[in-house]
Amino acid sequence: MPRETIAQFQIERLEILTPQGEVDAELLPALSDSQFLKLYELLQLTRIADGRALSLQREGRLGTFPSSLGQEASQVGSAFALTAKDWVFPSFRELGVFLSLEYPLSQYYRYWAGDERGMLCPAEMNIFPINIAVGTHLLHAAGVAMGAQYRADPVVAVPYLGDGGTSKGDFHEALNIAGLYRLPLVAICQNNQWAISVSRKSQTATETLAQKVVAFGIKGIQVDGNDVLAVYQATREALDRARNGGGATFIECDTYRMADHTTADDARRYRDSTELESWRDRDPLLRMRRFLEQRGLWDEAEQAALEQTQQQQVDQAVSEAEAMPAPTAEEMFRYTCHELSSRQQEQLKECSDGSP
Amino acid sequence: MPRETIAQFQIERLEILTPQGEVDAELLPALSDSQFLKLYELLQLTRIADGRALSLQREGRLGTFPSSLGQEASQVGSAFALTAKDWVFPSFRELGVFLSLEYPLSQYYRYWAGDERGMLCPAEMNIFPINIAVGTHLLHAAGVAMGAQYRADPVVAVPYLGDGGTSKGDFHEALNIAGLYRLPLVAICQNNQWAISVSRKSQTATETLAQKVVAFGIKGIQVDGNDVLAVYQATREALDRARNGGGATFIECDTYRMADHTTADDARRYRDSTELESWRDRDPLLRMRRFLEQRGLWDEAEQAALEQTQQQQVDQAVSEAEAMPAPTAEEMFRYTCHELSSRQQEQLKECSDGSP
Amino acid sequence: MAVLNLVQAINQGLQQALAEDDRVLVFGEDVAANGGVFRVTEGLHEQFGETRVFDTPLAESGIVGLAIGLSAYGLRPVAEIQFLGFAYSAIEQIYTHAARIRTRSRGRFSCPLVIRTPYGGGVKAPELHEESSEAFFCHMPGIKVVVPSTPSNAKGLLLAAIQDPDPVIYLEPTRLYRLIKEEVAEEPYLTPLGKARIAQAGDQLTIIAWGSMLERSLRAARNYPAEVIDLLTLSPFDRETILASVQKTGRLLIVQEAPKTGGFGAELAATVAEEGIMSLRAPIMRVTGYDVIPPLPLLADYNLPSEERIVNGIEELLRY
Amino acid sequence: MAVLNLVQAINQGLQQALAEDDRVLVFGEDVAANGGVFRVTEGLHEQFGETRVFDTPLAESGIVGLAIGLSAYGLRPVAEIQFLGFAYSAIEQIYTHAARIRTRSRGRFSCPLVIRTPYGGGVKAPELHEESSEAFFCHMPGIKVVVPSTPSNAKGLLLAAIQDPDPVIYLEPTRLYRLIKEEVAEEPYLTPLGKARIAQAGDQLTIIAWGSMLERSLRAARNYPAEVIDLLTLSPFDRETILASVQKTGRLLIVQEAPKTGGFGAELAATVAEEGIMSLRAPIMRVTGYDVIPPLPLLADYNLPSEERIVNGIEELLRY
Ligand SMILES: Cc1ncc(C[n+]2csc(CCOP(=O)(O)OP(=O)(O)O)c2C)c(N)n1
Ligand SMILES: Cc1ncc(C[n+]2csc(CCOP(=O)(O)OP(=O)(O)O)c2C)c(N)n1
Ligand SMILES: [Mg+2]
Ligand SMILES: [Mg+2]
Repeated sequence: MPRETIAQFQIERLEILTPQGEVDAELLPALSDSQFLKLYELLQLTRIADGRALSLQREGRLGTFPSSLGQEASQVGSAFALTAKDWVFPSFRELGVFLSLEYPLSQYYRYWAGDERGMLCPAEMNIFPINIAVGTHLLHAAGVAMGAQYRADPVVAVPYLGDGGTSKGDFHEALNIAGLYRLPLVAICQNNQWAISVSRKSQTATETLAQKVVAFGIKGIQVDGNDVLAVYQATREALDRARNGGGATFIECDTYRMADHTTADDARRYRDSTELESWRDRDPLLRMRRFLEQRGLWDEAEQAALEQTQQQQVDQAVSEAEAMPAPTAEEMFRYTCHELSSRQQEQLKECSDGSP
Repeated sequence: MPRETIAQFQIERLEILTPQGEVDAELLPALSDSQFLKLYELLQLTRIADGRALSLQREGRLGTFPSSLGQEASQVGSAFALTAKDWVFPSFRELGVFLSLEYPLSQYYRYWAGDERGMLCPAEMNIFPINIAVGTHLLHAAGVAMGAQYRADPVVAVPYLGDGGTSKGDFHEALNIAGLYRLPLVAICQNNQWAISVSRKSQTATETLAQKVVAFGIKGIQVDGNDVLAVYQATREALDRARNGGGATFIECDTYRMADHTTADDARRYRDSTELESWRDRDPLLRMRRFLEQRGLWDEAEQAALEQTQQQQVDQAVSEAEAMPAPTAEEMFRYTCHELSSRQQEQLKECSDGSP
Repeated sequence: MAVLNLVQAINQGLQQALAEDDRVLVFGEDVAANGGVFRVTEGLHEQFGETRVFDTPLAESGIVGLAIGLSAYGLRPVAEIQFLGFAYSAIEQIYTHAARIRTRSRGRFSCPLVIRTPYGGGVKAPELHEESSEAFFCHMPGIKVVVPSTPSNAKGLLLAAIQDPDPVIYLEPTRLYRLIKEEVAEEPYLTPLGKARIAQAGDQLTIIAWGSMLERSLRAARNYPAEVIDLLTLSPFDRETILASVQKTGRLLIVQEAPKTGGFGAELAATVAEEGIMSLRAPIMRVTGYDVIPPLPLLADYNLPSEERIVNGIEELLRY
Repeated sequence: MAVLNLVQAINQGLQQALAEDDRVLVFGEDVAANGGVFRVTEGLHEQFGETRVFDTPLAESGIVGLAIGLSAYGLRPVAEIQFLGFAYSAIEQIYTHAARIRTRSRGRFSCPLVIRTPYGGGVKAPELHEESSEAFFCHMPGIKVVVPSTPSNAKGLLLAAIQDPDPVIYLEPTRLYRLIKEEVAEEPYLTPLGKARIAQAGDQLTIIAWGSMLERSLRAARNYPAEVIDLLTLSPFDRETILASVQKTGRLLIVQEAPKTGGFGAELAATVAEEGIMSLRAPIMRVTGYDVIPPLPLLADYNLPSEERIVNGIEELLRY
């Protein structure tokens, strides 16, 4: 018996809603009609708020902005499954997550206008500030998960990352730690097929991203990331498992970045428009809308009304964001440590006396 | 079809020689009797040179030293499969690799006596200096492998690491890169069950270490690391695959650290003597010796003669090591960059004028 | 009062912090059953159990990142990095995150964590076990850097670091671990961060040192009218004590074990050259490690500033 | 001679290095089809193909580690880190390995590699995109640090860095990428490492700056009798040029964009306080970024040394 198989692994993919909005009744997550409607509203709100950000950026009213276009289902479906006590660790492209958790949109805009105050998370929620250093924040989620485990606090730590983030060393260190201590952590990976101009295939040789966590002894699954119900369901199961001591899960949401990487990018330089076009049919909003229509929950008029309300909601957020007074030099110093050093005090004085 | 299996993986284990030294003739690697003998001699030499290092350390003639005791088959079996052109990236516990590649033992001792010159690798071999920062050197192997691939040079890069090394982020970044570019790289992991006092089970939740490379789309295999023939065979196959464009392999050698972590450690503080005892039967030298005896290639007298020769060989290396003149202050500066800065020149002058 | 060495004093500090506050957790490589490779955490695992004192995988970025999450959650992690030379892979976690989470979240989250690590030369250890790269951390706004020099300040500074609301790098001079013993008060006490200590009073020359070089500077200075300042906290450093001393003595010698160029001694020299130059009657002098990779044991004594080099520096400055 | 900006000059340098020497490889995130996020590598992938110019996974430690192996093998890797703020996770590879492999192997192996990365503020970019942490790398024996300030020295220094037998960190001041244009000689040429440049002659005050602050210092100094030194290489830095200038002018102003404490300006100040203090007739002054986390765009202008702050410094020093 010189060569014996000593371990075996499978990776599964979950799909619930077809692009036509059809679904096998048995697979439907246990959600009420109003919850289905809420999911759709959030998808729609994400898209509208995202589109507005892009116009604001073009008008010079926001800085560089990363669009969520096409990824709404991955963001909304996962965030909708969370409780208010769970801790969320966003990457930088999670507008839909922020909105689903009712983070003030005005603050989100403010952040992308170049103001740190946009990431001052309201006390009633636990959303870590946007993380720019790709892949490094999974460790913070592991730490919070360990804290919750220590306190027997039924909280799950939920980091978001992209396909690119799976290549970083910290991804490995974090999920190995999560596996080892059976931490209550659910990592949501939006595999949008691109890391700026680097395609998923140029990122790693693996067939799936979900299989990467075979390296950590945790559960990995791939879901159709444009299917909000599948994303919700997978997240829900993973959260339950985490809360019940079953350890961490990695969810690969198979989706697509329909926009440029950010407003500073021009994706036509490196990707084929046919690829982009091929994903239009799988639009996450359309699919959910068809589902609602087929259940008799939605029609043109309701759509028009929703769009109008949401536009107003977004207008309101923009006004609030732009009404905020400018941050002061003092704020640049105040949060370095809990108190200023004597040198910082002098610097603050010089700085406040001078321009700009 | 909501849940579909989209990928499957198996991990195999290879064993050839039983602890009694028996082997199914069909499994025997294609080696000549003199090669079998050579393998045994190298195992034996490693053990003797290792034991000598431990006594030298006790006498204050070497600094802290990490023993290879128990891991000889993993080291010799893998190194024996290499060609002189292959590049080797040792960790810090690979005496058997250095000896198999005919690195001067005197230099090896010199290094552990605290002299960098011990790692000045002779021109006819490509052994990178000992790497202390665990897990970080796999990237250098990836770089050399990529260089060889670029030059169509039939060289394989062979990094050695321990079970502890698999937890580092660089392990992940390196093997993902190796997988992506199909690099000619064979990583030899000596899973000796301990990383100082941290057991294999406290290092990671996975059943095997070999499965970790499912994350990179490369081949992983576990071998009985105390079976020199199995280690040789697995390495040989992996090298052939690498040279033929088949990409990288990760070999987990399942072995045991029979000694303390280093001479500065006392393993009785943290591990059970019964575990240690349970591994004595699987001694890699005994197993190979029994195999040779059963083939009529070896007897007591030959054993005695070999031990005597090797003791002399080791004596000789010790004398040579200790006959080296002390390094000079100038050598501390000379290798920082290819030439000294003006400040370094002044410093060297001050330093040479002063003590010690 | 018991007479303790540095290892024992830090151990006692950790023990008391764990006993007093259930938010304190101690972890790192080999800190549990093994009690740390220098035995600094000896007995803590037995006393406080696996949830309070535990081993981690071999992953330094992981250890620090974990501490960040734990501290943001509300706990008080005390993480050990086995040697400073292995902290380099954790620099991103330290500077990108621990240092910035308060700023990034405008105060909503913060990182009251301590990273303990043995550092410095003179112990005849393998490569990367004798680094003294404190300067990296002193150039990171948001990070505090503390270096004890005696058993009693080691304990007080450690307890202060654990209570501090900000991330603190606590560097333990390996050479001193068992070199100095002194009486250490049994009960817990705090030695405030940010304050230097006059280790020897004098009026002709100011010597600034920290960690293992303090011990050596004191030896070198014992027969000279030198004021020896033990910096204790490198970031934020005690400018006032330094400037007051230099104003009195008019001469400044900085003793630093790290490579000269870009070391923390440069900041001290620059500060005095900016704010105290008018009282100087001699050039500032740095006695430092050379601009080389810290050598293996056989060359190590050439590099670490010796008592003789410090004495030479003192004599040279006193000639002005 | 064509008039080029910094991006174009570096691009031309890379193009010529690739054309001249088949050992040169260019890689990093988004450097291939995308031509780099600032277009510095534009056209190179098309011209030299996938084996010479290629994208890597998102793994900065990996990128540097790969470059180490490639250079040890005998090639001349030019690796890009997309922004300096993402190089922190590569510090272990840089300092533990690239800096030491020559020392560790006693010269058998070495690392002739270049790490290019955009750095510095003033471009209204997201968090971690405006770091200026050059001081970390200047405290690493075995590592050279180069900062171009104009299109023509950018090209010459790049080609010199690629030919240099040691690891070079080549920091590209992002703010200057498209700000300055000048004539750049078409053929390849070398600007020697380790040599500063007198960017403006003067005899009453010495200003030392590098990168983006050089441009600003020149603006500030244009109506003053100030000698402006463009450092160009930070490690090893050109002590001789600095000391000679200070000897002449007797006053020293250092302009640094990084946080003040522990920045590279401290080393320059310390060096002059040690070796040139006798010629000073005023305190040394540093005009720097503050000791804060580099802020997001709305606060960024408070932090980056402004022309006004530099002018204030000049005026203050000239009053001595
Ligand atoms: C550590 C790090 N390296 C590089 C960058 C620059 N960068 C910003 S986003 C990005 C690609 C990220 O790809 P992915 O993780 O797939 O997320 P996506 O942008 O697709 O949402 C890169 C390289 C960064 N922010 N962090
Ligand atoms: C990055 C790093 N962290 C910590 C250490 C200290 N250390 C030296 S060996 C070791 C354990 C290594 O375990 P493993 O990789 O299994 O190798 P083994 O010692 O068993 O051969 C540790 C923690 C180190 N050398 N490098
Ligand atoms: Mg992506
Ligand atoms: Mg081991």
